[in-house]
Amino acid sequence: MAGDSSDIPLHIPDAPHRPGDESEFTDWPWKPEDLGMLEMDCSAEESSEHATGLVRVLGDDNSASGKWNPNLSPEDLKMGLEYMLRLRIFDDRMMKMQRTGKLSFYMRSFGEEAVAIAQTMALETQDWLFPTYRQPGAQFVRGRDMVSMICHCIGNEEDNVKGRQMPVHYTYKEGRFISVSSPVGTQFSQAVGVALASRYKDLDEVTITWIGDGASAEGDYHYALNFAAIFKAPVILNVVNNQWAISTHSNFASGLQNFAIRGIPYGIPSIRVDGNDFLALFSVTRWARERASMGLGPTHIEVLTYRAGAHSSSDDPSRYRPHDENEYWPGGDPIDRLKDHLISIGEWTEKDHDELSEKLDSEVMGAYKEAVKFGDLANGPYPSSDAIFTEVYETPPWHLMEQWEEMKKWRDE
Amino acid sequence: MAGDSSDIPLHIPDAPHRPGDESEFTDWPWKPEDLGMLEMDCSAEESSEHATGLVRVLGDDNSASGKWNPNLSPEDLKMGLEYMLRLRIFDDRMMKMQRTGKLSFYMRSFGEEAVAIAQTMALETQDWLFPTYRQPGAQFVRGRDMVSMICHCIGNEEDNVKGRQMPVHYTYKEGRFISVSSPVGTQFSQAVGVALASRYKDLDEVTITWIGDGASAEGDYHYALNFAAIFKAPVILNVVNNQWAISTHSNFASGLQNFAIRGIPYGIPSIRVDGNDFLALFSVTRWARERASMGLGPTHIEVLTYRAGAHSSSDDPSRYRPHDENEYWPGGDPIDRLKDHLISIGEWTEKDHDELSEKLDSEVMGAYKEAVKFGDLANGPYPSSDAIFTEVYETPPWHLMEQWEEMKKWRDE
Amino acid sequence: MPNMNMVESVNSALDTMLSNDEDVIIFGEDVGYFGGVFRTSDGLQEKFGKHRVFDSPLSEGGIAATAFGMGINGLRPVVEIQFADYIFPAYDQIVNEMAKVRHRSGGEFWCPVTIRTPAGGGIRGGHHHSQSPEAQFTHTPGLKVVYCSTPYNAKGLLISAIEDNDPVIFFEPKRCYRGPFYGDPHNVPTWGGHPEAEVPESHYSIPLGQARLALEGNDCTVIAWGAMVHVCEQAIKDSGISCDLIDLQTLVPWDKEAIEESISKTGRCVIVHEAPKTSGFGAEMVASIQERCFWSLESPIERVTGWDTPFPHTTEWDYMPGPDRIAAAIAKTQEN
Amino acid sequence: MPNMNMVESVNSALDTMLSNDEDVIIFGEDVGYFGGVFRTSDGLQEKFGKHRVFDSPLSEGGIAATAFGMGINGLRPVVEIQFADYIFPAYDQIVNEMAKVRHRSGGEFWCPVTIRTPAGGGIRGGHHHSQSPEAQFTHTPGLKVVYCSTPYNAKGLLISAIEDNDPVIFFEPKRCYRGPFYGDPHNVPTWGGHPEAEVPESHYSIPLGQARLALEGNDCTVIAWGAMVHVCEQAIKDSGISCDLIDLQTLVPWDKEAIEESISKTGRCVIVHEAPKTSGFGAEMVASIQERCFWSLESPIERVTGWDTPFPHTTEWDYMPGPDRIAAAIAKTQEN
Ligand SMILES: Cc1ncc(C[n+]2csc(CCOP(=O)(O)OP(=O)(O)O)c2C)c(N)n1
Ligand SMILES: Cc1ncc(C[n+]2csc(CCOP(=O)(O)OP(=O)(O)O)c2C)c(N)n1
Ligand SMILES: [Mg+2]
Ligand SMILES: [Mg+2]
Repeated sequence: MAGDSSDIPLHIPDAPHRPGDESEFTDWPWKPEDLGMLEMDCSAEESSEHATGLVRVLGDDNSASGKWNPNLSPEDLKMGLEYMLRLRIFDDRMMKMQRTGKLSFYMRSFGEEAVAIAQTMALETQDWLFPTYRQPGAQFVRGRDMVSMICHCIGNEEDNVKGRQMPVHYTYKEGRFISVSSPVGTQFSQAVGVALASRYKDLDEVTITWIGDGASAEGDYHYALNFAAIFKAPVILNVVNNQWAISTHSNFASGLQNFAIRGIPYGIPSIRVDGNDFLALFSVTRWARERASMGLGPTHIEVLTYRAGAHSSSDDPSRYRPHDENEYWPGGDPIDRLKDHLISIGEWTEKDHDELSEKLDSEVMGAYKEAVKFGDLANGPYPSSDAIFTEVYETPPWHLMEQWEEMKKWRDE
Repeated sequence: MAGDSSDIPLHIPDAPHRPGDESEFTDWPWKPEDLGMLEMDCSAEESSEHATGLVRVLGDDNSASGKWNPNLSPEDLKMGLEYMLRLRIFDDRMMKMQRTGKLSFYMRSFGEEAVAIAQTMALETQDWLFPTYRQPGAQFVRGRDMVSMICHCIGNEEDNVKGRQMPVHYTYKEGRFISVSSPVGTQFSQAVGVALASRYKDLDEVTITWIGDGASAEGDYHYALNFAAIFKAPVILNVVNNQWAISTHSNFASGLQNFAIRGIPYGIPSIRVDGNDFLALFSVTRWARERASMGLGPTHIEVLTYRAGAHSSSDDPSRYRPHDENEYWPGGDPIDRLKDHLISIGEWTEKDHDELSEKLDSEVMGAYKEAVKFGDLANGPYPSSDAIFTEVYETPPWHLMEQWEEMKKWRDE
Repeated sequence: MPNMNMVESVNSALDTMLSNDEDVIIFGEDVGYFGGVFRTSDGLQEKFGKHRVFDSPLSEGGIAATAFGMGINGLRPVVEIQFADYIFPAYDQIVNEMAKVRHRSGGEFWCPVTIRTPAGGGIRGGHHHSQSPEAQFTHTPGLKVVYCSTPYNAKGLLISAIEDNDPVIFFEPKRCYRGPFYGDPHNVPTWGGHPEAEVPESHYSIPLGQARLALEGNDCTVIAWGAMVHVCEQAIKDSGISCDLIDLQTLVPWDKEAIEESISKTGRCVIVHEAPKTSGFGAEMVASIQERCFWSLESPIERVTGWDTPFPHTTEWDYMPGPDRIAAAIAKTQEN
Repeated sequence: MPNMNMVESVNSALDTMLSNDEDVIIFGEDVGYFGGVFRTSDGLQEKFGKHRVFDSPLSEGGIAATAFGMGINGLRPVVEIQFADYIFPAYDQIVNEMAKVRHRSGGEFWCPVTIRTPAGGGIRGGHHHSQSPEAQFTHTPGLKVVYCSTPYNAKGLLISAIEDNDPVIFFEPKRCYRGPFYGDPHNVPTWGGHPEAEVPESHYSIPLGQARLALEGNDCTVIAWGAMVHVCEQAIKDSGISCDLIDLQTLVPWDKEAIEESISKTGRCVIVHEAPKTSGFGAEMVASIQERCFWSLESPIERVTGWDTPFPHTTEWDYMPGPDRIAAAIAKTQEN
C-alpha cells in the first residue's frame, strides 16, 4: 500500500509519468453502449454507475451511438466543429501575439475546446455561464466578437475590462458570461448564489460553472456542493479533470482517481463524461439543464480530459511531464474526433475542413489586425489610467477623487 | 421533490420537529448482527455498507453481540461507565457554577459522553487528541485532575490557560490533548498535520480529531479529508453528528442524512457508528487506530448521536425544538445503555450505580471546593493580567514590553 | 417614537428593507427559524417567509460566496456572520472577490451585499468572541466599512448599507446591543430613555461616509467608533476637558470634513479603538490627520487601543480601553 | 562569495536549513517536483527526498492547517503560497489559529511555521498577481512579518524566520527575484555585480526586528520595504537630497531604534509602499513616528503608496510608486 513511498516515512503521490518516462495510459474500458439514460429525478445514488463509468457517444470507430446520443443535426455538429476550430486558431494566434510581446500573458484551451463549447451549446441563451480561464470558447457560442476578445487580451483602449485584469479574464454580460477571476475555485461557490437568485426570481435560468481538478481542493468546492444540494440550486457543477494543475498531477488533487463520485454523498446526481467527446458533453449537459429547469436541483459532472498544452504562456510542461504525453491521451483530440465523425457520416470532407480552417484563419487574422489598431502592449496606445479609479465603487469617494487627481498630475506631467 | 418549499421559489430545508410538534423518530433498522468486520486494508468502497449502515454492539436487549463486539473486560466497562458518569456529574456542577456567576459560560457533553471517552480508551497513550469543546471527557481518560479542569473553566490563577480563553477551551499537553479553539472546524485539518508529523518522525502515534455535523460545512473538513487521503495520514477523522448546530438542524449541514459516506470518494474507509453505544465506539476506533498504525492511512467515522442538552449555557433549545425531543432519540442515553448492559451481564447493580454516583458527586464537589479556593469569577481573585502579554510570542518584542508597562501602570494605580 | 435597543433597531432596519425591497434576502447561521443568536432577525422568517429569511450551513465562506452570486444576479443579500471573529473563512471571498468584481468586470457586475457582524469585546468572549477586525477590511479598495454605536445610527446606517450598491461590512458592537457601555462592567444600563434609542419604526437612513458629532467641545477631538464611543463619552466627562467626540460611523470612506473641521478647531486629538494598536484603523486616522492637518496640531495625536495581544477572557477589563486611559490621553494632549 | 539572484538565495536558504535541521519540511503548490513556479525550490526535492520537499493539493487553507499541525507536533514547516494574493483562503488558519495557539494554550503548543510568498507588482499581474498584503498581517498579534528586498537579506532573514519559534509571514518581492527594480520598467538589470548579491553559501542570519540602513544621509528619512527599497534608492539619487534610506526588513516587530535615531537626525520622513494607502503599513509607521518623535518632526510625514484601488494590469506603472513621486515627496518634506 505504501507504494512508491515505502522507503520514506511519508506517503507522497507522484505523477504517472515524468520527463524521460515512456508515456502510457491504459486503454479506456468504457464504450458508448455502457450506460443507459438516467431518470430526470434520479437520486444521487442512482447515478453511481454514471459517476464511476464514463458517458461516451462517439465510439472508437467515430460513430455516434448509445443511449446518450443527442442526435444533433449535422448543422449543429458543424457549428460545434467551427467554434472549436475557431478557438484553436484563435488561441494559436494569441500565443504568437504573446511571444512577440503584443500581449502580456496567455492561456490556451488546447485539447479542451469541446468542454465549454459543447456545454454552452446545450444550454439556453438565458442561462448563466460562470467560467474559469479555460472556458473562453463559450463566448463564441454566445456571439461575442473576436475583436473585442483580442482587445481584452491586449488590455488596450477597447478592452471592456479597461486594462485592469490580465489577459483571458474575460467578462461578457450580454452573453451572460460572468467575469473570470484569477483566484481559482471562487466562481464555483458563487455560481450557486447566481443560480439561487434565478430561482428566487422564479425564472427559467440555469447556471453552469467549471472548476479544475486542482482547484477542487479549495474550500469553495465543498461550499458549492453543499449549498447547491441543500438549497436545490439550478446549477451545473463541472469539475474539468484535465489531469494537471500546472506541474501538479491530479494524484495530488484526490485520493481516488475519480472526481465525479464526490458529488454523490452530497446528494447530487453525478456523472463522468468524456470531455473530448462533443456529443457526450452536449447530451449530459442538456440532461443536467433539464433537471435544473424542472426544479430538481444541481448536477455534478466530471469532465474527463487532458490539458494538451502548457498551463499558460509562462509554463514549460516538458520540465515536469513527457513532452509528448498529450499524444497518448486515450480520449484523443476533441476537434479530430468530431471532424472524423462528421466525415464518417458523410457530412464533412477533408476539403471542407481545410476550407473552414482557412476561413477561420483569415477571420482570426482579420480580427487581430482590427484589434491591434486600438493598440497592443508592445507599441501602445494604452487605455487611459483613469480606469484605475472608476468602478472601484459605484461613485468614487473623496479619497479616490483626491488620489485620481494626484495620479493625473504625475501621468500628465 | 420540492417538498415543504413547494409554495415558495426557494427550497429551504427544515428541522423534522419544531416547538409544538410531536417528537418522533423512525425506529432504527440497524442491529448489532448487521455488519461484519472490515479487513484492515479494505478500500474506501469496501466500507460502503459500514458507512450507510450503523455499527452497533449493544442491542436493544442490552446484550453485546455482533462481529464488532470488542469483548472488553468488565473492569474496562466499569471504568468507561465511571468516566462517563463523572463527566455528567461534572457538567452538571459546572452548569450550576455558571448559573451562579462563578464561571462565565459552559458547554455540556450531555448525551454524548460516550464519544470522547470510549474513543480515547480505544487509543494508546501516545496518541494525540485534537478535540472540539464537546470532547472534554477525554481528559479523564488521560488522567487529568478535575481541580485543574475547573480552574480552567473559571479562568482563575490556577487555570493553565491563564484566564485567556473562555471556559471549556481546555489544553492538556501532558495528556496529548491539544488546545481547543473556538473557530469550529479548524482542528480537523490541523490534526492531519499533527498526524503527518508523527509519521515523518516514524513514531507509532495516531491522531484523533472530531468535528460537528454543523462544522463539517467549513472548508477545513474538505482540506482534512483531502490531505489525509492523499498523504495517507495516520489520523482518525470523526464527524459527531448530534443532529444540531445550535438551532440549525443537520438537514442544513448535508443534502443527505448521512455524513459517513462523504469520506468514500476521497478514498478513505468510512464507518457510521452508534455514538451512544460505548462498545461500538470503542471497537470502531480501535480498528481505525490499527489501520493508522499499520500505515494504511486515515479512517473517517460518523458518530451518530444526539445533543441532549442546550448548545451552551447561552442557549435555550426549547425555542427551536420540542423541549423533550431528546427523550425520543432512538439511540437512548449512553450511560444508561452501558449501565444496563453491565447489569444484564451481572457485573453491576443499581446499588453499585448509586454508590458510584455518590462517590463521584463528592469527588466533583471536593474538586469544586478546591478549585474555587483559587478564585471564581464572581468573587475573584483573578489571574494576573500580566498573562495578557506573555506567550504572545516566545519572547515579548519591544512594543509588547512597552504596552505591558503601560497596562501595569493602569492596573496598579 | 418607540424606544428600541440595538437588537430591536437592527431588526427594524431588516424588517423595513424586507418590506420595501423584494430583492432583499437574509441568511446566515441560525438567523432563520431561531432569529439569530443575538435575536436580531427574530420574527422575520415568520413574517416574510423562509425564502426571504433563512438558516445557512455553518460555512462563512459559503455564505459570502452565495451572497456574492446572488448579488451579481440582481438580489440584495444581507448576511450575518455570527461573530466578527468568524469572518476570516470568508476573507478571500470578501477581499479578492466582492471588493473587486465591479472593477474587474469593467462595471458589468457588481455586488450589493451587506455583511452584518457583531464585533468587539466586553462579554467575556475571550480570543474568538471579542475581536474587532474592522482594520482588516479598511485596507481593501472596493469595500465600505461601517461601525454603528447606537440604536438610532444602527438602523439608519444599516438601511444605507443595504441600499448601497457596493459591498458593505457592517459591524455591530455586541456589548451595546442591550445598552450603552460606559466602560464600567458593573454599570449595566439599558437603552431605555437614551435619546439615541428613539428610533422611528419607518424608513430613514444615515448617509455612509458621514460622522456623528456625539459631543461638542473646543480643546480636543476624540475619534471613536462602536462601543468605544460611549466609553469616550464617559472619559470626556471624567476628564473635565471640553472635547468634540466624533463617532466615525463609516470608516471607509471616512468623513474628512468633520475631522478636519474639528482638528483645525481643537489642534489636539485622541483616537480610540478596541482592536490592537498596530495597524488598527487608528493608525490610518493618525496618518491622515497628520498629513492633512499637520500645521494645526499642537501636540502628538494619541491612540488608546487594545493591546497588541489576543483578547483575554477573565482579564478583559485590563485589555479594553477604559475611561481612565482615555481621559489620561485627553489630558496629555493638553500638556503642550 | 558567489553572486546569487534572489531566487537562488532563497533556494540557498532553504537548502541550508534542510541540511541543518531534520525538522524542516517544505511543501506547497508546485514546489516539489517542479521546484516552484518561480523556481525557488528547484532541485531541493531531488537533493533531500520527497518526504522533505513536496507538492501539495491546490488549497492554501489546507496547506496552512497542515503546517500548523506539523508545527505544533515538532516540525518546522516552510510552506509556499504561490502568490501572496492567494493567501486569503488561509487567512483564518493564520490569524485565528497560528497566531494565537501559543497564547491560547498557555504556552503548551506553538507553531514555528514560515509562510513564504511572492508579493508585489511590476510583472503585469493585474488584480491577483500583484498585491502586497503585508498590512493585513501586521494587525494580528502573534505573527511576525518580514519583507526581504535583496538576495543577501532574503537568505539571512529567511533563515531567521525558519529558526524562529513563532509563525512568520515572509514576503518576497517577485519583481526583484532576478534583479533590483529601480522603477523604470524598461531598465531591467540583473543582480550580477550588485553588492547585495554577494551571498555566502553557508549559514548566516539577519535578526528579525532589525532594519537595514541602505543609504545614509542627513535631511530626510525614507522608509521602505520590498521592491520599493530600490525605487527609493533611485528617487533619492534623483532628488539630490541627502537621505537615510531605511529598508525595514521586519515589519512586526519593526526596528524602533533605527527609526527613532534617523528621525531625530533628519526631522523629516517619507514612507513608501506598493500596497494601497488606506490602512497600509505606512499608516502604522506614520502613527508611531508622530507618537514617538513628534517634537523632532519639521514637516508632515509623507506617504507614497499604491492607490486605494485594485492593482491594474496594462497601466501598472501609473499605479506603483515611481521615483518621480517619491522624489517629489522627499522634496516636499524639505519645504518647511
Ligand atoms: C487560490 C489560487 N491559488 C493558486 C493559484 C495559482 N494557480 C493558477 S492556475 C493553477 C492550477 C490550476 O489547476 P486546475 O484547477 O486543475 O485548472 P487547469 O489549469 O488545469 O485548467 C494554480 C495553482 C490561483 N490562481 N488561485
Ligand atoms: C467558524 C465559526 N463559525 C461560527 C461559530 C459559532 N458557533 C459555535 S458552535 C456552533 C455550532 C456548531 O455545531 P456543530 O458543529 O454541529 O457542533 P455541536 O455544537 O453540535 O457539537 C456555531 C455556529 C464558531 N464557533 N466558529
Ligand atoms: Mg487541471
Ligand atoms: Mg452538532
